Amino acid sequence: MDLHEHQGKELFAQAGIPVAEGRVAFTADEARAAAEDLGGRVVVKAQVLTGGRGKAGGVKVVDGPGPAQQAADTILGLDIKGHITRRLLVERAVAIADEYYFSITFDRAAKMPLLMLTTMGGMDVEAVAEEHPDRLARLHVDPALGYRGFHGQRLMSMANVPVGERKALAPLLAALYGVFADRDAMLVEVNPLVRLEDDTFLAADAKVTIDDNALYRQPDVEAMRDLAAADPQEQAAREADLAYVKLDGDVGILGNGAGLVMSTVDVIAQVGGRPANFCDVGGGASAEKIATALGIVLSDDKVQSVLFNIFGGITRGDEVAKGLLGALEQTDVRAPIVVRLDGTNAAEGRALLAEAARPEITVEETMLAAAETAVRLAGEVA
Amino acid sequence: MDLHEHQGKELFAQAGIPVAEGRVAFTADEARAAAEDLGGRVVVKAQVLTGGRGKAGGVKVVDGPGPAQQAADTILGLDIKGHITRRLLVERAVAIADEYYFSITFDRAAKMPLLMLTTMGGMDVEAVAEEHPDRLARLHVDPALGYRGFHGQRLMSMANVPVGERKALAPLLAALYGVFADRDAMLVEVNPLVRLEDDTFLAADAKVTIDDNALYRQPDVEAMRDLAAADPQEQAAREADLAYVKLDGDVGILGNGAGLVMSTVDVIAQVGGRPANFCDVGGGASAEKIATALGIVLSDDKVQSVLFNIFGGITRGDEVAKGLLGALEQTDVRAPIVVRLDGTNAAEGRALLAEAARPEITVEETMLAAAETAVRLAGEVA
Amino acid sequence: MAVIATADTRLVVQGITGREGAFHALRNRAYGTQVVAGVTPGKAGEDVEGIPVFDAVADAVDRAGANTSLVVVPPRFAAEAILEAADAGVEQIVCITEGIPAHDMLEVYHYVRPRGIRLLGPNCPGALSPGIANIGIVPAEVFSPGPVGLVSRSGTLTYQIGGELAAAGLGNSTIIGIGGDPVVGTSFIDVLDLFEADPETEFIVMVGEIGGTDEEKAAEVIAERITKPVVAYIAGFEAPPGKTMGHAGAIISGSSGTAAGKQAALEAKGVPVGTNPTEAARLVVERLGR
Amino acid sequence: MAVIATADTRLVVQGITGREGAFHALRNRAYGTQVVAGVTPGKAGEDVEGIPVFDAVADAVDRAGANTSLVVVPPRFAAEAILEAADAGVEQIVCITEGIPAHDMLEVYHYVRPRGIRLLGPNCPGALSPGIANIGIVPAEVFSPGPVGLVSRSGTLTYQIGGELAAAGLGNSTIIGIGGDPVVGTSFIDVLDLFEADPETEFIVMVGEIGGTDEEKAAEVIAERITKPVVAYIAGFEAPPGKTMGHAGAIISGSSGTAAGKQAALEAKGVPVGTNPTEAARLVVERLGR
Repeated sequence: MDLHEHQGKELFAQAGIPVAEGRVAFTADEARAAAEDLGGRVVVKAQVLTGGRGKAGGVKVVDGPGPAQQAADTILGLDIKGHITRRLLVERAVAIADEYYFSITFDRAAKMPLLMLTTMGGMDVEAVAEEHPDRLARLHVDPALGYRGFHGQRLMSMANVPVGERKALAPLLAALYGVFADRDAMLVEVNPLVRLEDDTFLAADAKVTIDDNALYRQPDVEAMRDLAAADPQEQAAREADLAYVKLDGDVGILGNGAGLVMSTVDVIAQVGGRPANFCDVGGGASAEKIATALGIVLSDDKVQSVLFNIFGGITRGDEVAKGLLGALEQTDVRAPIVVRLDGTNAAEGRALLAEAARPEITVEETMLAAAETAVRLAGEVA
Repeated sequence: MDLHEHQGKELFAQAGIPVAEGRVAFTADEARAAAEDLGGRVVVKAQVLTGGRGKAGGVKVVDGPGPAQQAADTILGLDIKGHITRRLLVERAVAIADEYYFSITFDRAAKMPLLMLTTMGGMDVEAVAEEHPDRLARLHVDPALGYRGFHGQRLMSMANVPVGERKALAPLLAALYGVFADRDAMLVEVNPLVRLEDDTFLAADAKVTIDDNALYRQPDVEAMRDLAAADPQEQAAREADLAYVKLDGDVGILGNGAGLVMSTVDVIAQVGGRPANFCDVGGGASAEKIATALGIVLSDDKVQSVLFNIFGGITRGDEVAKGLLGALEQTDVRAPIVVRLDGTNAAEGRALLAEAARPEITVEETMLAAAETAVRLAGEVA
Repeated sequence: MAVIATADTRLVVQGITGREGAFHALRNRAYGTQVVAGVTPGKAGEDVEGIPVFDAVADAVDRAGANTSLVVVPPRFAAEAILEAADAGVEQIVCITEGIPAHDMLEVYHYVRPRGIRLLGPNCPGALSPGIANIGIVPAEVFSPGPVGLVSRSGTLTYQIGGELAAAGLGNSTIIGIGGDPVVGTSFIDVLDLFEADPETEFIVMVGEIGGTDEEKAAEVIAERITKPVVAYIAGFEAPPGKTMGHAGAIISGSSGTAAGKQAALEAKGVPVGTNPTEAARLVVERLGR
Repeated sequence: MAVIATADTRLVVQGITGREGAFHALRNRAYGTQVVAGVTPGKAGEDVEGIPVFDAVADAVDRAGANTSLVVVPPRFAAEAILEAADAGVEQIVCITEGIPAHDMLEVYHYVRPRGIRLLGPNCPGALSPGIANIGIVPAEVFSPGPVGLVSRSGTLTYQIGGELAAAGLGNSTIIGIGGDPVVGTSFIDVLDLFEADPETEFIVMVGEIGGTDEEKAAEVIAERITKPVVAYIAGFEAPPGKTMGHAGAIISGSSGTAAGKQAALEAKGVPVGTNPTEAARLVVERLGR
């Protein structure tokens, strides 16, 4: 789950990391009131779950409430890489001496958190990585040790942070790691991490991603979820604990396991079709969950046929068949369904389907045959 | 550093571990007031840094303020294994259903904390270990894991704690481990750990020992130190960061390193002498520390000669000589001093001593010769 | 002899009194696996159709001689279950559970790895040596004994490929699902080394997918020290680009992680890559010449 | 070839800009030890009489080829210094510091041990191979090369016994102080195994003291697998009984831990025990027949 800047900064502030004083605003009037409240020069920033808002005109520095209201008016509704701006952060402007970059990533290749620090922050850090790789310090933290003082010392040394600044910067790096570890983060990125003119440091931005699997123990983060920013079908899928992704074609895909679903998407494309979406029911799905998943896949109007591809291990074929048949009884299913059922209790599942003999259902023996049939049926409708 | 029961319970209470409500009393009047305050039946318990107070008459259960005052009168001043009772804990009596025993020891052989639990608590647990070893559950905690729920489950299973009681007991075991780990304890022992008639658990006693080396980060524990219970010379030694132990003989021993000092004690005994005390100045002692140590050793009236045994590694012979000579110049040293100096900068040290040519000092080449001379000189005085 | 799941495997099922735990414990036993114990705290003394239940894994090790654990417990408790098994001295742990918090698995990984304890998963189907033992949830009826060692990041894709090979008349030495989570205990490289040393395995099929760099690293190792022929299949050629994770994700992963990138890395080291399960099975059949 | 302190040892001194750190770094270098670097955060670029100083141990490893660290930092920072060295990939760490909190050392021990990193100490004098290298604070001028491997829990007793042996004309292969703290990284058994494998060592002297059970365990191992002759010395026969640690201490230690108990355990396995340094040296001379 990606957090908005102001939400990430709320976590930072709780962990004792300095951030500029600010207010969230959903309207231009609220932005004006926020600027009045804060006084002086303020920054008005679009809160969207994507990068590049600066280049897109989503950040403005202004003096006083009137200009803040005007800036808010311009930024609200702005489309930034497909994300509509619906909220703003109005912050007191600070006196910046230097812009650094610091991030902590969950590096799955190394199976360790990766710290990155450069004094060339603020700008495009990917370009720094390309053009000045020696200026971007990288350091892994062994999770069996956790973050220690020496990690910060080494990282600052590698990044050539002036010795006189290290004492002030070190506790911030430690506290940001604390957010990463304590908040089940997959990413904590601060760009820029600014040195102020009084030689203290402050997090001027916050990109924080929290592990969805850990949200049960981060209830305050879960409560931050921006429902307006989510697709309603994706929202329904998440509530049912299903992985759902929307695409552009006309074949709906339902399967168990990310690998098989991905493979099904590949095969649909390879036999000349176009997937409309895909939904992974995961392992050990119940009949009820199967029915919910089918409902979500079919709620997309573009779906002209559905490919049901199940190779069960922990998922049982009889449960899948029951879920499918239950769904057909409760709702009017508007698209043909191609079923391929293999693995645990597949014979029982196929027997149930054969017994029900529903006209909407075509059973195929192989994945390839099922894909071909689903694509053909979608084509017939269109 | 050993804690009194009421101090250990203060740490327990801070960690959320249930203890009976109680008050510390230094006089019988205070004990009476405490009993009044608490109301009803109370227990008056001697607070001494040793075991066996029950058998020695140091614990009395009484009804009301008058009897509490009387009990306090009896217990205050009581000599329990050489410890004079100077303080009491007056606690509200609780309705005990069962007495268990639980402890966490720093097991240096296994290099892991050792948990021990038995449902046969309250009584002499060493006897349980002897006579019913199967009833005393033992389990090590790998420090790389720390305490986990499964440790408690396994320990309760091994000790045959009834399944119905485990849910109530488990959080107490976890919290006690928390005290052990967070408080740098070398021992946390609760005997009895009582099950009350309402099926909750409570720590009815507390034996807690804190690592002296960690007191710098446990300032509230350090502040609990019972100065009245300590020997003044030991107290002075601790303040100077010296290890000092008082014995019964007439030869004072000063050395660097626990091993060499222990060996010196052995050798003094083997050549027919009796050590009066010994003081370990540790590694890298400064001239000032050497002088302080000499002062502490000599402050014991029984000392008739001093054996100065130094084999320096990190300790430097010239520093030792300077410290010794400095001490001689500042104070009137009443006993002869035998010096044996070897190791790092020993030649420089011996040169300094030879140059000073103090009559109080005899320099010997070997440890054995030095011991023999020190014992002879002590004998001549006596 | 096969690997991981062998005739010497003595399995304890953690979470055996749960619905899934009981189902798979019994199914594995019915297959011929030595399922010697189960664990559910507070249920010591009970049994699941004759399989004794203990309060703790250490009891299953001490009293039933368990040497391998199958973890079938909910995600909130799974990491601790793995650590309990590791602490109790089992040699191998297979964790089926999906949805374990990533930070929990960081801790688990860096505990078991330096101590030489094999962890398969989490979010994996376990290991099956057809005709010998099944420790996990692989639907064994699809597979038969044979010369192909199969290793996969995806559970259901494992079955799919195995099924395609079976349809072509090819059996398996051992089928191993290493799991699809960001942090899993056993890598492709670990399994490639096991198959290389296993006399029953003549041919290796590796099933990868987008994300991470495990396939790229495996390609290096195959070129370096794997003498047995390897065929790969990668899933996710048509997968939509994932959401970006700030700048940091792009910096650390670079261009690696795509299906096409993995295919190129493998082919550069002489490993043929199928782009769907059927094609991958066909490549195996061609190479084996059967 | 000697052990631990060898011609291949490339030492980094953590805390080199401190008084003790500088003193021992230079003394060790003067002895002939390869002292390739020092570490003090914030002082990278400086040097201590030609020894380059870095901000971090990893730099000393990467840029100066350090493979062994000598930790000479105050007790509050020593545990982290050891962990930094371990994380940086040095093979051996010698920690001189006395007074490190015991819980810190529990953590350190269980980090370095499964990772195969040698830790000597803390609260130890380090290792000296006379004529080859000195990594620690042993006053090397007392010792000369020879056939006796010496291992001790006590720093000053190490020097004392070494001095007595030298007075008897006997030199040492390596002198190793394992440290006197409750938790030290290397045990008597570890060093006995090293000496057993070391061709330079013909005879072993083990210097123990009261407390713990290391000497008793070593006696078992000597009987089992040490073929070279061993003589022991134990200190603390006249030590006053320590304060009791509740009941728990008595239960876990039983009757072991006293000097007499250790003497008995060793003599039962045929290891002669001296009761003072002079007697121990005499026993060695008798056995070696020189």
